[in-house]
Amino acid sequence: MDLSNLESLQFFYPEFVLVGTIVFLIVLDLIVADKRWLAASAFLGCLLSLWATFDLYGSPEGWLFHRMIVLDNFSLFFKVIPLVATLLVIWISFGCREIREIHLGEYYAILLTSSLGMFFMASSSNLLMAYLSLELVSLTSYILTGSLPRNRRSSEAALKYLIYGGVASGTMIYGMSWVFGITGSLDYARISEVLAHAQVNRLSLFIAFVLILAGFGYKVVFVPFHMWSPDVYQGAPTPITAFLSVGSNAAGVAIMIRFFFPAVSRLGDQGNWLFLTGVEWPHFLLFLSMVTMTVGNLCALNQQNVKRLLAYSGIAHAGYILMGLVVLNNEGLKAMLLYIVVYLIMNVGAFLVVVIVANATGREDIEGYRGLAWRGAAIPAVCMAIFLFSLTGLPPLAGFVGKFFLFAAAIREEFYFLAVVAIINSVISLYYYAGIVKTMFMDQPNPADQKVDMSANESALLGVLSSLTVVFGVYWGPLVRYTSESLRFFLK
Amino acid sequence: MAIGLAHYLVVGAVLFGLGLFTVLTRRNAISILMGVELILNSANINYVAFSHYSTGNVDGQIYAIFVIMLAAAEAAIGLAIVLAIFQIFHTIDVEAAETLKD
Amino acid sequence: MQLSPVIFYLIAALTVGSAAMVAFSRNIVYSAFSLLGTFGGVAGIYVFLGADFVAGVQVLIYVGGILVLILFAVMLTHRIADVQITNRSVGRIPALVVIGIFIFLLIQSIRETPWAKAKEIVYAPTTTIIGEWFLERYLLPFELASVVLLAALIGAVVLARKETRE
Amino acid sequence: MTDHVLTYMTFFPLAGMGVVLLLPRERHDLIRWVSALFTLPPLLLAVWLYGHFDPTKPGLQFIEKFRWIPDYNIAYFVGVDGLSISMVLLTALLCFLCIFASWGIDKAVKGYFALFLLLDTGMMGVFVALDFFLFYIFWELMLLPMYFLIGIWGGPRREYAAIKFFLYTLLGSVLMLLAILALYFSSEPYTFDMTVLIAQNTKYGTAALPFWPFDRLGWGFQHVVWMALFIGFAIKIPAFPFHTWLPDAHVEAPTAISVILAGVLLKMGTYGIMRINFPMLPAATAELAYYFLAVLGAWNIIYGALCAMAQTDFKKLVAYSSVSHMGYVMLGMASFTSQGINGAVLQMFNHGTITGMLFLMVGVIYDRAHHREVDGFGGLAAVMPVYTGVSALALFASMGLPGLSGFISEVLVLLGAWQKYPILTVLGASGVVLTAGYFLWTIQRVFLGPVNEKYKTLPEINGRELFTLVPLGIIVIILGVYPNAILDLLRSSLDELNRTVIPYLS
Amino acid sequence: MEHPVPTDYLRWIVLLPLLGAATNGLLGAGLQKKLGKWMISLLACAPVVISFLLSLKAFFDLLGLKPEERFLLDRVYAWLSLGTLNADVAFWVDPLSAVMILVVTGIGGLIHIYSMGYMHEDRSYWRYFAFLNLFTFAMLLLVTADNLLLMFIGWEGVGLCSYALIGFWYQDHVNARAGNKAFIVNRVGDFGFILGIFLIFWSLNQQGHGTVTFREMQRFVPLLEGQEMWGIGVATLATLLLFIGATGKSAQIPLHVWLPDAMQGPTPVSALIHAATMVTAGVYMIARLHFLFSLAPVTLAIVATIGALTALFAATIALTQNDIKRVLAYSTISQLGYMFLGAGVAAYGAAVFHLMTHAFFKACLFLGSGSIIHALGGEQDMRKMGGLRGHMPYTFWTFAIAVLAIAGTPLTAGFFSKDEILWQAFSSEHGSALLWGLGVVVAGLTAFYMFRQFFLVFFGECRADSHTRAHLHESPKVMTMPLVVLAAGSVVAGWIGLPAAFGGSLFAGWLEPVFGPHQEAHGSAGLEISLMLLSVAVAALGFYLAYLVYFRRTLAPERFSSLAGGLPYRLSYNKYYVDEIYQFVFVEGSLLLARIGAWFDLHIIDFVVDGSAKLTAFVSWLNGLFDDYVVDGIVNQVADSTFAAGDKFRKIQTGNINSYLYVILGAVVITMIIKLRYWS
Repeated sequence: MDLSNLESLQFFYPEFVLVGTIVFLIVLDLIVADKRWLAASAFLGCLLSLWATFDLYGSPEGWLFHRMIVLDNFSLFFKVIPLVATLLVIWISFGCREIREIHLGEYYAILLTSSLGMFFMASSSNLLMAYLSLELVSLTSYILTGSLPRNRRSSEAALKYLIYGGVASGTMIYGMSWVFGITGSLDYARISEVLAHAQVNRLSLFIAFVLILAGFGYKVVFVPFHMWSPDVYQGAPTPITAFLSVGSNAAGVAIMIRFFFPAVSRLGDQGNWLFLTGVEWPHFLLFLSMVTMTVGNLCALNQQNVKRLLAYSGIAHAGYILMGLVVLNNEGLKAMLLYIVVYLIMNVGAFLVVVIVANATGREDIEGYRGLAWRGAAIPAVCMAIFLFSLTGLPPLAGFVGKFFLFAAAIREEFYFLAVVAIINSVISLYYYAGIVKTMFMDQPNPADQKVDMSANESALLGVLSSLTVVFGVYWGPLVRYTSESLRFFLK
Repeated sequence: MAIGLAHYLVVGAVLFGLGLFTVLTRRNAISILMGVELILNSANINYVAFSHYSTGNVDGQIYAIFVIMLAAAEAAIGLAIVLAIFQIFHTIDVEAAETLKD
Repeated sequence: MQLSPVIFYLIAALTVGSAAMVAFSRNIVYSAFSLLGTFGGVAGIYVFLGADFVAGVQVLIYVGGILVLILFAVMLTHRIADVQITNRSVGRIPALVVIGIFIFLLIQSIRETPWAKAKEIVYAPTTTIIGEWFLERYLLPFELASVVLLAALIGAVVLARKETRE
Repeated sequence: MTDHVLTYMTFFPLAGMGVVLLLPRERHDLIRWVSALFTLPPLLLAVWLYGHFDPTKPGLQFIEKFRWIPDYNIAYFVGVDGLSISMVLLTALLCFLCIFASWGIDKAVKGYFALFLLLDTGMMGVFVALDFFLFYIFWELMLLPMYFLIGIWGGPRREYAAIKFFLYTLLGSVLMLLAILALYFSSEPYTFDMTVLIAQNTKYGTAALPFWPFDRLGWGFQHVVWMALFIGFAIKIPAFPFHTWLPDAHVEAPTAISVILAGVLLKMGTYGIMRINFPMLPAATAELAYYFLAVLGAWNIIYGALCAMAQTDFKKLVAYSSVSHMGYVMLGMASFTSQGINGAVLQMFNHGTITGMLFLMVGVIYDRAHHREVDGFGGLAAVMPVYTGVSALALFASMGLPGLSGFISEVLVLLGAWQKYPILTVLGASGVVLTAGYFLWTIQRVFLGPVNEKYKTLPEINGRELFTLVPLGIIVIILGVYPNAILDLLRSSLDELNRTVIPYLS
Repeated sequence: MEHPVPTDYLRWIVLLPLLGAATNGLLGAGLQKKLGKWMISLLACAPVVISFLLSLKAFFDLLGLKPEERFLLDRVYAWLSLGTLNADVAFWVDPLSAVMILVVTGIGGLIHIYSMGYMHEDRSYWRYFAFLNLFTFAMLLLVTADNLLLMFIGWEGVGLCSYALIGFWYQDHVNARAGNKAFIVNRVGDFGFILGIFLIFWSLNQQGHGTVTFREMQRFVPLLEGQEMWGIGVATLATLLLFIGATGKSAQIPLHVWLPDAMQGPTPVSALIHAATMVTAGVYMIARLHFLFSLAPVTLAIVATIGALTALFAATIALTQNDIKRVLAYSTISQLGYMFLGAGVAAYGAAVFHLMTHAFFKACLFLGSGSIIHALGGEQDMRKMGGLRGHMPYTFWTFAIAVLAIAGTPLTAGFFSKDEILWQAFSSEHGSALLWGLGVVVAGLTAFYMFRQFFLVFFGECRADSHTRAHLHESPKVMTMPLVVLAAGSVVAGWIGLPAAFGGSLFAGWLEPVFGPHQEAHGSAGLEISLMLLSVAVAALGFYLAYLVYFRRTLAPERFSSLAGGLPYRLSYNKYYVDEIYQFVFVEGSLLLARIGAWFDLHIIDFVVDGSAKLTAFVSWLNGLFDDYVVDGIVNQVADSTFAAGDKFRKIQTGNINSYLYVILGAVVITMIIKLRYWS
């Protein structure tokens, strides 16, 4: 199916809903005084869009808008993820003290725009669309990061983010230009065709891929394109940190999978992907994956700020996610998608606790969590422990399931060394995650430490996220089924 | 010697290299942004050149136009951030504002 | 239509020379102004490549917009009163070596790569076709770009707005 | 009811955890009694199981199997054979008694008992799980409560001990996970079902892998998997040199948790090796058992005993004695004789009860004197005669005194091991002398000699403490006199297990 | 041997004392408080007495059978059955164990009764009797067990009770330490014993007859001939290992060190455990497994040699000791050496005979000394005694008889049994004149030190302090009556084992079904009598010397002690420094090893573990350092070149993009170079 502009509109309503909400928010901001309406309508808009997205399941696969974007289960999956992330972030923002200082109309509008950009990142089937959507996400991210008024930390983070982003995307489009030059087309399907049949120079293609990886790697946050993330995670308002850590990460993974698999490789008979011989980007990624998880974990060990620590842990998790890419088969990709889902749940959960603590005490350093469980915040502390242990990958928590599938994929393709490195990293990661848990439970609170309490909506969300973390750890059949369903690419 | 695709690409490559060099050596944020602009321009030269020599259609040119446009948007936001920091500089004690330390 | 290689080399030299100035100048204001030469040179190259519309856009946006913004930023963040405005660089020599090798490798592979070849190379005004494609094939990116710009607009306001609530 | 007896046993404590969480936090006694109430049914069921288990059949009994995640052939699959039923009994008993040993906990009582019950479920699950995935889930499920139980309610260096325990065991278990996955992908069709994996045990390659260091060692796929599993289990046992978490964890943990650690958790290592390594990887087992089970076992015996001898902390001493005693289990199972392997499992059971007693007994004086320095006491026999009597029983049982349970298992192990490894048996048997040495020396320093003036008024052991110790003491005596009470359960299952490996012994 | 007579009362012989022990152990403290000590006594003594009566019944039951069928078996239940291993809880009585149970319950019973008097003042009266009963149980188990493993239970059980009773007055560290020593040394022996069991079992198993039951072993043991392990014959190796066990239990060189220290226990305990019963377990075991030892002539030679040497060695030590019980302790070791000498020359009957007679007179001696100590208020140093003859007539006379017996005075029990052993040592095919010679020398020494003791204690001036002297008294009836019985036994018991020259031995005949027909000696009756006279003469010489030195005091003891510069005296007095050497080598050695092990654990293994953690942390720290100093540091050092005027904006920096870009670029460049070479 290859639809023209007007025909495409019938499969485009999730985006429409979102754009409509954005515009509505901007207008609403001017009208209403009670800003709670903004949050409510943003939430409702996302919900509608989510409903619309699910409504699209079952519709025929194909290209939309003259082969600019693709409609398939994979792209739908990566619409759901940012939408869910946005919903959660709106919910978290609602009670967050930091966010109250921001102009909420613009805040929600930009947040939703970012989400919109992520939609296109997953579905773009054209180098131009890929670049454009990536930039849209980047720009909105800079804005969101810097949105705390009169906050030097936030602004500095935004500037840093912008500079890294600029370099990364510049490098990426230079690489893309070479791909364009080699294949003569911006269209993924055409690129794939040319690469499969024509004689191409492996070296230049390899250079191009590496340069493009800079752009993707900056979104997925893997080494060595990760340097922005600790500062940005720390500087950004916490809900935005949560959003970036899961949404932009997921979108980066999506665009990467879309580019490296349907556009560059060919699907073999057994669900394994055949890449061009001589262009060893999987080897390159294998190396990057190991380095990323190691660097992320090692750096996280010394962190004193929880957000910063979670940033480094996010880098490590990006490394784990890359494992799925390296093994070059659908099992690996499926594991990646699954990991993204569980990572979304547990990481947002962890940030929610950070917000709760910061709301009460204004502190984000680990010392601020001292004896949290004994300061009237036993439930957040327990939930935090659940999230952190889930991030470590302990059963019966969701994080384990994610890691399990990644390891399974690696073992199946006999990447034992990679698996062992990942395992050692898991063990190292336990150390700093457990460090927080230790502080929360085993240290006695100082008399000066404030009591921590939370609002009803926060506890509701906390309850949902932590129980999902546990439930998916025990019963993940449907989740896996959903991700396997989502792994259907439209290939011509 | 006739001017061909390779010439343009070489100009692009040198520009790219200089952009990277700027990014690499500069410590100053705005200087780095300039380096980024160089990189973007080098990519644009490539696109337009490929558009001319390799595809014969305007795909590449359109790409270049989008790049230019996004560069503008990015520059605008960059300036806004710099301005924001500038404001803080004037209104808040610098020592107190020095929060982003690791 | 065959343009003189001499003109090409001149323009290329202008582009690269100004870019080198951007990269090497010790004064940030010089660097900023040198960008003008690069942007102009690149516009000239576009003309050489028969991309008249792009060249126009380049001049309008880059020279007219971005460069001004950058200069603005430079000026804002440096007291004009400071005579000695420095723009120090670090580690030039190793950077030069690495970048040199890198450029060499890029050129090497440029020469070895069998780039795609167009059926024929035409020099014709492109504005019409670009306009058509914007509304046909590239409608979605075009619309998306408007969203980007909207976001950038709002963002710039959000970021730079002076707080009134106090 | 009887169809799902294992499920009830496993999840009753979990339900108890739910109930405990719902109770108001100040009602300490209520929480304690509810916890006791929820650990009692597993014990009763275990006794019922003991009565209804047919020991003449070697296979699995009381099987329950449900599809859990069918896409990956993961099932909820539980059952017991002779090997596991003894461990189930031990777990149920110790958990019940340890609730009473935890009566003195007064910090965050609710959390303590909730975690304890969770731990109970995890342990029970490990012993009944027959699906590899399920097994792993339960295996790891124990880690978290254990971490908190040591880390929150432990002694002064609890944090260090807890994290050390956690890191060690996690390292082991993730290696195990790799091995599990490797086995999963070697099966046809892919399955985690242990019985199927065992049935296919001839399929796992033994030809040396073509790269260093395996080409040098002549290790094939099976050996590597064996090793990965072994490290995971060896850390739990704990086998030298993976044992150093144990003294720390045991010393810092509260009494009841030390009992659980030594009584149940350590058994999981050896249980895992017998349940998984032996039947699933028989060729590798046959080849590697000498180095990694027999030699290491004998070394454990002597090394643990020597380390114990040098300790001045009573609890640490007992902890090292565990290292020593688990060495017998390893040595016994490496013998592949009926005596050795049965003796090994019996030793697991006996060590559970005896070390349980020892830790409980250390807990009793620690509660009174608030220290555990062996040299800090003296003459307690005159002050606390009943306590001394019970302690002496435990210590002598641990020494392997004939007539008590420890003797039977140690003799069986050594007897079994003699046939294959006479020299190692001689070394192992010399551990008996060392054990006598350090325990007697301890008795002398703690209980005998002139009464320490400081402790002249130490109250005698109370009824609750006696209630935790006496059942174990009775078991220790009964099994010394009539070991068939357990051996009957084991015999046919273990002989069957033995038969899977014996053909591969060269 | 093939068809045991099933019975069901043998178990009670063994279990009754256990019952007594259990009752007293669990309830004794309360009973003693509520009902008084008589209840404890009753509960403790009655089972032993009943056991004795049942033993008599068993004895007469055996008598009623034909000699070759004299074999009662009481199988209780299957104890251990795994693979080919089958060990039941089963008790048997054959002529050999019949002798043993009679000795154990008989003498044990007397000592129980004696203890009622001796321990009457003790607070832990109940505990004492509980242990004493438990000991009786363990000893009975040892002698009636029908298999090696069950025997091992008794074997270790007596060790345990010995430990508990030696350290009975545990509040004194010396006693506790002595108990420990006894236990650990016994453990060393047990270690050999259990290994011996393993070896026998597996060797028989290899022949298809893995068993630990005595009667089956006896049937299949010949199969072991020719089997080897580590280049040694299995029978030899197994018996050597078993013999290690025997040396431990029976205090033979080199494991004799515990016995003298064991004298720290109450004196009746010394009499029962460390003279009459437990220490003879080694002899009993060898006799029990005579069929196996007979297969191993090398072991027999070693047994005989060790026995003879121990006899000599202990006797020389006994010469110089001053503690009344220590002299007896060394004398016990020495006498046990005799028994081993007998066993070592395959004269098992003679060994057992000596075991029995020795039980009588040594028990009598110990109880006598107990009576003395009791009278002197706990004084044990013979230098502070003397002249007790008048004060304690019963004790004096019974002690005198026992001394005569142990010294080998003709017609006493000791004379017959000792001479039987000496004769066998001379005439048996395993014996030699040298062994005999050693035995004779020891006989002389024995006479000397026993009479030395006798004279020191009972004659001369009383050297005790006045207070003690004022309280001197004869012991109560409950203590003296057992002495009388034992003294009578010390004379009479020998008459059942008359030498062949005087008409042949009833005792040997009784044991014939066990040990096979009595070996005909190589020498003639005349030779036997002349050797006998010779040994009597040597003993008389010993007596005479003691008489001169300690009675007539015409010969100063210094004449002896200063011989050869006093070295022999000092060696003897200090027990050849064996304790010190053991302490240094074994105790300190293993403590050192232990400390090394613990140190290794704490510093090496944990160092590696913590080290790897630290290494990780260090790498992480380096990583951070790289970020903080190398990257940001470069940045901060050029802080003045920021985009704001002055240095106010020094933090607005791009941070570390540069270094990482270097890394990326470097990596890319290197990869590309590799790839270029690869293609060109």
